[in-house]
Amino acid sequence: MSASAHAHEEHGEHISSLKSYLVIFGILLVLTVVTVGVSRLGLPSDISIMVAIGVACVKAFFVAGWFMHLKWDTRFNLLVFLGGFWFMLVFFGFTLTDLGSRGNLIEANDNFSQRADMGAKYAEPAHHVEGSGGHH
Amino acid sequence: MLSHNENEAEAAGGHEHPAWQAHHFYSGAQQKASVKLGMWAFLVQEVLFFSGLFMAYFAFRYLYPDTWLAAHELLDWRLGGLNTVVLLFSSLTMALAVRACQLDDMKAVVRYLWITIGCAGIFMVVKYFEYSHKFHAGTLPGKWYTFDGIEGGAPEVFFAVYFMMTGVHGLHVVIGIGIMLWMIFGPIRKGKISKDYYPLVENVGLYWHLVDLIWIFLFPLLYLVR
Amino acid sequence: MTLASLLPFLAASEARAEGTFWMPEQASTFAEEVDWIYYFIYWIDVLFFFLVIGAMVYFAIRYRAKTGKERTSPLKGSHSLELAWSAIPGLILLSFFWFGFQTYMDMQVPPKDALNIRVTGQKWNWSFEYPDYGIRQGGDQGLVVPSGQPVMLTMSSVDVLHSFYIPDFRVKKDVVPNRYSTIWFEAKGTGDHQVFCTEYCGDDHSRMLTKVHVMEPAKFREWVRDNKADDGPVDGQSLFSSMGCIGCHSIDGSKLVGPSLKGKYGTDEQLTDGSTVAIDDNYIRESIMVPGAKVVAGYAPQMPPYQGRLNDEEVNALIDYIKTLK
Amino acid sequence: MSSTTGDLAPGHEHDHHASYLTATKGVASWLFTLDHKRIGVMYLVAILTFFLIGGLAALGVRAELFTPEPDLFTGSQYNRWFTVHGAVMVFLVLVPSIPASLGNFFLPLMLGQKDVAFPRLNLLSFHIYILGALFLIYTLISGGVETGWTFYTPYSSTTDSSVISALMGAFTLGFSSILTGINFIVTIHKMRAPGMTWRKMPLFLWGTYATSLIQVLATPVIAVTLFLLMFERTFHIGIFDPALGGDPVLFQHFFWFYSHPVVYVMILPAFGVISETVSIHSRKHIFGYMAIAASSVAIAFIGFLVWGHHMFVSGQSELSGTIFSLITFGVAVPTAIKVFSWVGTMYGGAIRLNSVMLYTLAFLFIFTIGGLTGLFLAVLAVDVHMHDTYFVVAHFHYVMMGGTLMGFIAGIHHWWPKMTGKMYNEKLAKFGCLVVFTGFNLTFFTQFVMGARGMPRRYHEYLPEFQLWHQLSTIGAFTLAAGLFITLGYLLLSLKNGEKASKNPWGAKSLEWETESPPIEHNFVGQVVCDHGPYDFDEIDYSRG
Repeated sequence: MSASAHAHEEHGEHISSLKSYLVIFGILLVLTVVTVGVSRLGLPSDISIMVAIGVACVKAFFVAGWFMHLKWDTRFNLLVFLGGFWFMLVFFGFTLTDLGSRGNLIEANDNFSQRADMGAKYAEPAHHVEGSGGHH
Repeated sequence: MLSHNENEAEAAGGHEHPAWQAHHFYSGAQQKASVKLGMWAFLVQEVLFFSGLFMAYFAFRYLYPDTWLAAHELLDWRLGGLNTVVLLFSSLTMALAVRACQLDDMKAVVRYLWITIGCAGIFMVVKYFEYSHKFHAGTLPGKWYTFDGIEGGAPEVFFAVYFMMTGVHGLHVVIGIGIMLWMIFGPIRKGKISKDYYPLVENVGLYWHLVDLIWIFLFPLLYLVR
Repeated sequence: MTLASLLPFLAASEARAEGTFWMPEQASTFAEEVDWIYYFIYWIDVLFFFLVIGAMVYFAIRYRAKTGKERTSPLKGSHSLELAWSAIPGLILLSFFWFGFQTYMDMQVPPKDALNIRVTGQKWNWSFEYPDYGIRQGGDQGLVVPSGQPVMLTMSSVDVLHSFYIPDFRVKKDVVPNRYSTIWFEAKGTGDHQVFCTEYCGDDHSRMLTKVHVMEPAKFREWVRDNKADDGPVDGQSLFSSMGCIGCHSIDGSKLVGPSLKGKYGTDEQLTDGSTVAIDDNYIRESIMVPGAKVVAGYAPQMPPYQGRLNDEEVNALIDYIKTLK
Repeated sequence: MSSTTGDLAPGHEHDHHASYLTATKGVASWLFTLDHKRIGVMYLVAILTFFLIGGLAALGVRAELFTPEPDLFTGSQYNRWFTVHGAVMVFLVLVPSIPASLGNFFLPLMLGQKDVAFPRLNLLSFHIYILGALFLIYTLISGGVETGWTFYTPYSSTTDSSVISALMGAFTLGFSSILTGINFIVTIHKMRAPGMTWRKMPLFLWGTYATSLIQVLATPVIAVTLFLLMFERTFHIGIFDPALGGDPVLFQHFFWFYSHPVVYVMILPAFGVISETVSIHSRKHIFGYMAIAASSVAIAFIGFLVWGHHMFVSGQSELSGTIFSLITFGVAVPTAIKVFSWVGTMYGGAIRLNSVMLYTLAFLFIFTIGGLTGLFLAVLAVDVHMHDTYFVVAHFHYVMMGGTLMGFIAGIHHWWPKMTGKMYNEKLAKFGCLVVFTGFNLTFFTQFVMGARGMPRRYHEYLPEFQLWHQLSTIGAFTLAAGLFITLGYLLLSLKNGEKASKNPWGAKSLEWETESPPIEHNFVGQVVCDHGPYDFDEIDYSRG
């Protein structure tokens, strides 16, 4: 961090050429076509979601880098922006860990009496009145 | 230690203050850097706001995998794709508006802003068709779900997440349109924006690119993923 | 309120089942382990408390400014001391975690041969069901369990979140709608133990109490024989209390959460939408299965649906019982 | 008032050397001011008013609990009283408490600046705070809400009290908190006095900085949670309502992802105040400056990883419960380092036992108990027994009421001369501190005992075996209230006839003490250069080695 706020920070005065913006726009269009195409291939769902997020991240990289001038901005602003995603990933990670591992312990012990009653790991919610056997 | 004479403060302040510099900043560069950092902090807050909606998406995709894939077939990916292209183009024109500002070409700035507002309008119109189609088909959240094409699971939760995500994103697009209109008829018309001081246009640009960024993630997750 | 009840601390110390100062009676196998961990942490806390606060008080007295001209030490920190008072507490805390984790895992995994009891929480009372013996118990009758044998409760709620908490057994688990949550325990000795609802659930959250009656295994088997649902006709009256109807519908005419059912059979009743309906078999059956369909005027649609929890024979028994309420 | 010039020219033209209190006149000059000091004072008045409302609600709850039978309220009324107490205290008092009042007032002064980075944004966040408060006041008037301040679903999405206006209130207050956070982050990063590096900043600014990070990063998640809950209630979208396929435990994840970091928003500024007061009034350099500064930021970051310890028995999986329990002990270490460093600061000092120091010692005493009892709740097995009992209520009151509030009062006393230019009555202050301290401990230590014995929280009626402890707690609550009224009394009294305060009554070295008391409108005359650390007091004898 500059020793004191007094030093004149080099403000992102960078002016990109019209051509570079159009090139970036072209890349984004191509990536959009790619992501649509990939989804047509019928990959198994967990792989296809990884690919979709991957392509979206690449597009995000281009938008943030060139359109949002992060390439020529101070390192700290880039850190601030990426820092936000760290907390988002923490939120996703811990919550999905919980959702994914509910009832593991009981199943891991193959507790028959428990399994018969539990039915699906997560009792399908009986949303219409004629309940699906479980409590409603 | 407090240095007591005024003019020494002047010298310490460097060159004579530009007109737009607020009294509590030492220099123009410090003000610009502060405004930029403030905007990035605001964008981080927006990212975390949408993270809640994406969390709901991933949570219910995990809890109801099969109905999730069945329900998302009902979304028209062509309309989604069109909206993606429209939003990407509006992002380009917004970036060009900021560039025009750097080149002090105010007329080009206004022209690009109008194109961006136009694209945003198209985006909302396409969204209107998508929504009205869903209202007729009965694929709505919660107890309004009357569609019977999908069996088992909870397809209405998918549509709850769909309407929440696209609805809040649409709201941000409308807010963007409002700010751009205000900018055209307010600061730009009054000549407050110039080559030396244009953080307002730059910040609106950053906000708009973030709205586009969120749609870039939202489109494949909702419309495409098999 | 007599004076004595106002200032009981003047009265003799209140009677408490034998538990330690902090912890209630140890009535389950977990209780000792949990209490051991509690007192392990408790005494280390007391030690650290006297270390920190003792040092604070001593410094406040020893280095008190008397003349206002004292000079103070230039000490700004000491890396070795700072390292020590980070690492040592860190290790102690890890040991706390480890002991807690061990016992917690034992508490989460019910043994295979546990007696399985279904617990249903609903707004403001509990009901129990012994699937192996076909017995049903209401909240006021309590949960009867054998001593010295693992018992597993598979719990679910029909409306909002509740939480089944037995302080003497040191067990607690939230009871979530549309999901099963399980706790298990092995009771020791005999006697009654209080059960609380500890997840806020509305007006009578503090009245949603019941008791666990721990019996000798022999006495328990005898109790099962007495209450086993033999093939004879299902008794409507016992169902009326075991399924929790008594909690909201009185049989003496007094207005509770729901309307009283005394003398209602065969009369007409005005509904919230203004129409009137005759209270006959069909209305009672429908109101049991889909309570929200025809709600009596002046009452909120609070009643949980019993769809899938009562078979036709039991519904008929309930209807016959309601007919007898004059 | 210490206005250095004669009477002011009429109209809004104002004299630059008059105190900020008298520089301009009239209500509009206050409600639409851009001066961070006036905004700080307005926040202080608003926060103390809501603290009074929340406190009275608490006295109502404690009065009802004097006897096991329901004598004052019905079940539903009691639930509304404790919800009002919870919601008003959390959203309107504790979250903005120190950062919005003392932080707003002293951040620019301590940085040697004329104002925060975005003065208009600062005023906007105050107006949003008032708007949010109006929503909560409307909720009070329209019969209150009986969902508890945690709004757990499916109860909150199916009950028929005015929950929507309460949610709108909390939702709006969130944005006020975010805007203040953004303002402070930019001010601390970009607007420090020349010569003031990060290591020469007072620790109060480190505490406020860490708090602002959490405010910006955590508050948006509660905003989207309340937004979804509002839609859940009105349109039954079924995300959190199990009857429609939603998952109530998912709501708890959403809620606590904000609500645990927010408890660090509440306590970190109090840590900042205590770091200042313990060092200044012991006339000794703070012990382990970098350790305290770094632990503030460390708490801010680790604070985001531990929210699951609120949900050990909620149906959360055992694996995530274990992970949360382990990391919770990780966040306990930096907190312990702070407490040890504060006590270490007192070693070898020349401690002046004035009222500020008494409140600081009270903070250390109470917060140590609060912290140590938190360890029981972080241990998986013991939390199963302790969760949702009065043990938890006692724990969070020890750290919130004992921590944040004691820090807030210590801060108010420490900076009162600078804010108002008046000294308060020292003897009354010490007496007030004693009454508050005894009232506090009597109220809440008894709750530890009954909580461990199994007394559930949020109970309107309870078993007779807990009556003794409830009665002691109620008596303690009224003693505590009396102590707080004494404090309010002599502080207001000092405004009228307190003796004039000097520029630097405590001999402190941070920059806010280099300007007038109360400060002039633009804080400093000319340029402030920071050439010394905030804790290099004259009494320090460097020859001692």
